[in-house]
Amino acid sequence: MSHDDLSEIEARVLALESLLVEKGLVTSEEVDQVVYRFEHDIGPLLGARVVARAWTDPKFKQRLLADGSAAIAELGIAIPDLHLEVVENLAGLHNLVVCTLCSCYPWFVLGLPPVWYKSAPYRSRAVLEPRAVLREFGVELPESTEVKVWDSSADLRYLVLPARPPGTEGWTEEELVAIVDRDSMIGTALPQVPDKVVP
Amino acid sequence: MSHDDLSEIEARVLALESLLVEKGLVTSEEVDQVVYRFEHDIGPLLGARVVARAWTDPKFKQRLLADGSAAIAELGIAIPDLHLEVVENLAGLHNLVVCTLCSCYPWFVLGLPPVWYKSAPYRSRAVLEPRAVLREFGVELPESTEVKVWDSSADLRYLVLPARPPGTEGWTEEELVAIVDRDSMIGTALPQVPDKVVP
Amino acid sequence: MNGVHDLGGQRGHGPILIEKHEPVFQTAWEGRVYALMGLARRRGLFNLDEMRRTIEGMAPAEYLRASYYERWLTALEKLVEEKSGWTGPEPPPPLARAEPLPRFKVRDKVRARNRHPRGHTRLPRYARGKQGVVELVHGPFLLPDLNAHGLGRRPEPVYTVRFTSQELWGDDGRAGESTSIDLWESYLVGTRFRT
Amino acid sequence: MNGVHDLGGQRGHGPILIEKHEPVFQTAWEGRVYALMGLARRRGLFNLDEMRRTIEGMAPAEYLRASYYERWLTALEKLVEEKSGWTGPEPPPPLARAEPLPRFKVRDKVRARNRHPRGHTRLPRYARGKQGVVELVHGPFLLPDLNAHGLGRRPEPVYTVRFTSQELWGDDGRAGESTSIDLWESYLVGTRFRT
Repeated sequence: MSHDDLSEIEARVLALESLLVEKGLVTSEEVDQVVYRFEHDIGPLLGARVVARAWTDPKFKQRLLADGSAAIAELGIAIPDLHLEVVENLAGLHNLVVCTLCSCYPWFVLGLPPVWYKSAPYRSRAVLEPRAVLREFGVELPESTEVKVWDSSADLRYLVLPARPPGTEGWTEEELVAIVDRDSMIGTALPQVPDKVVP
Repeated sequence: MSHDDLSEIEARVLALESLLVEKGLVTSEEVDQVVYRFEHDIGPLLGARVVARAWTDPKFKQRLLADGSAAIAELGIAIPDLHLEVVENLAGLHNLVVCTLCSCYPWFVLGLPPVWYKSAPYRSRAVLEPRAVLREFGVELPESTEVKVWDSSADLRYLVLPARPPGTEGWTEEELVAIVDRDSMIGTALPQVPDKVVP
Repeated sequence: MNGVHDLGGQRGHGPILIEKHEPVFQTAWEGRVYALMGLARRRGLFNLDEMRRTIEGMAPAEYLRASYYERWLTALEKLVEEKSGWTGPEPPPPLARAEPLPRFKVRDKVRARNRHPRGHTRLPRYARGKQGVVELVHGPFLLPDLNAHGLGRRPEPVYTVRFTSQELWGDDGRAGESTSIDLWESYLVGTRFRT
Repeated sequence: MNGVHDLGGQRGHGPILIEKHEPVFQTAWEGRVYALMGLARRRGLFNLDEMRRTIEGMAPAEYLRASYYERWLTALEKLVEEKSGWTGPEPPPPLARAEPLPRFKVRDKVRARNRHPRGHTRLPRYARGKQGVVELVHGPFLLPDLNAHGLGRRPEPVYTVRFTSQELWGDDGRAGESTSIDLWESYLVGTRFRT
């Protein structure tokens, strides 16, 4: 691509990368590697594995709730400088995660946050009217369900442990992983059991 | 001016005016008249007259502080639907006017507000750090001076009655009018006595 | 509405740019927008609270980017569209109640309600939940929260309430500074004590 | 700083736009900006708090207009310029104090200070002056208010403090809703009573 073909913003990024390479701070290969990792290796599947393990192994779940960082290390997930706090949905209690000041997010178990999580509409309203926000995601909670919002303003990162849905009794860990989607670990969705796989 | 010469915004204004004229709500002559009035008749000179009168006529000042709207009506200034509240600077007390929510302003005595009065920097900080704001206007108040900010959020409009500066003893009302500038009636300036006219 | 227009107490908007001897209108179109807004309002197409509600309804980034009269233009276009079925001035609907007697008097201690309504309000966010002292009693004036949405013409007393800087800004408040805000009666609750 | 980035409790930003199956990066340059920010930070060019302080320093209209990674790009350009004299990683300056013992414990009632500092802070505006209950105790972590400005590395306990919706939003709060916020110890004052 010639320089003329670059948009202004692409040109700025290119200039910045060149400058940092020149300074010896980074190499372009390292940049490639980070991009590759986030596009291929680090994503919500990691979190889904954590959740499915917690659903099938009560002792792991206990350790996960007591010290999230240590528990996910057992699954090979490392999180330098941050602490994972796992919050559990219970009958009558729903958890929702937001970062009103920027967009803190447990990227080491969920990958990079979706655009809506970083957007002003979500950041502004999740703390003020969580039920209205949940409705926009199609989640309608009973009036009696308590809603706990976690505004992640420091070095803690929150992962919602959704309630294991009925109809999944006897499923294997691998089968369970498939129904834990990203939004259910942020709190903006509930795990769905697809009709076809219900016996 | 042909339509092609108009900027986008001018074209929008022209379209809007045409539409309102078509609807019979306004005539272009009325629009011309309003613009003319604000460019020629309604300006800070009106407020300066009010202030100079208050400086020279203690009974008028009393009436002005008690009921601003009624007092300025004596000078032929009418203010439909609004009320004028005059706040007096005293030794050890300084007043400053702002409208944080929009840009309410006593236009009937000061004309239309300057750009800075309507700007986010002034609206945001005048209530939080009035002394820092005053310093940006070159007004340094003694630490012992009390600062009262008036956030004009309803149908009251505030006019600051500055303290009559020393060195103006015996001046005529007309001479005093000349030293009352707009900012001194908002509270972001103090009336200055020019060196050359001091005896 | 808790919007970006509610600027009191913010920082980060840069220095105050003071232009000496600026013209009344920066461009000719500003004058026409100003006049059109005033005339359309006086002819009864909309009221002042509807005008403010419409300006505040702009997208936040656009509100902050736009110049003052650009906001007016955008709001006026929207109001004209909103009122496209307007057929002429009508007598205003009757008041929602008789002229009310003020509940508070000068020197009463009052607290601004902590409210976060979806609609228009003239209670600035920085004053909510804060305690102050009634300094002046005025009105009645129509409650903007209803009038802005065509929900009724409710006259209410308005109070100038004085809040100390320490009450408003806590650790960053300063002795000898205060802000007085004009607040409708339903924005306030009484406290037991007078000063 | 009380800036537009402090979005908690605002309205008027429109509906939440939910895109199904969005890519990790919307464009290739986003990926490079993300990686460059992370790498430059890990090499010691700046810390996370400096990064946030720089993003928050954008002009408010520009902050709201820009996409997430455009903000990162702007901040990264600014940080690189600010640190143009940087010659290589140095050992971080010593901590301002030994690891402190937490002053509060779980179930303590605390109040978030009403502070409006000129500099960076992680105490959101909607929580200031509000009372809550300590739910979790963590840390210590470096106080961002100093670290963001190169003013010192002060470790402090961090508390997850739970505020009821009624405490935060008053008349518009709702029973059965709460928000828990992670707050550094110096953002809090104790109250006499425990729950």
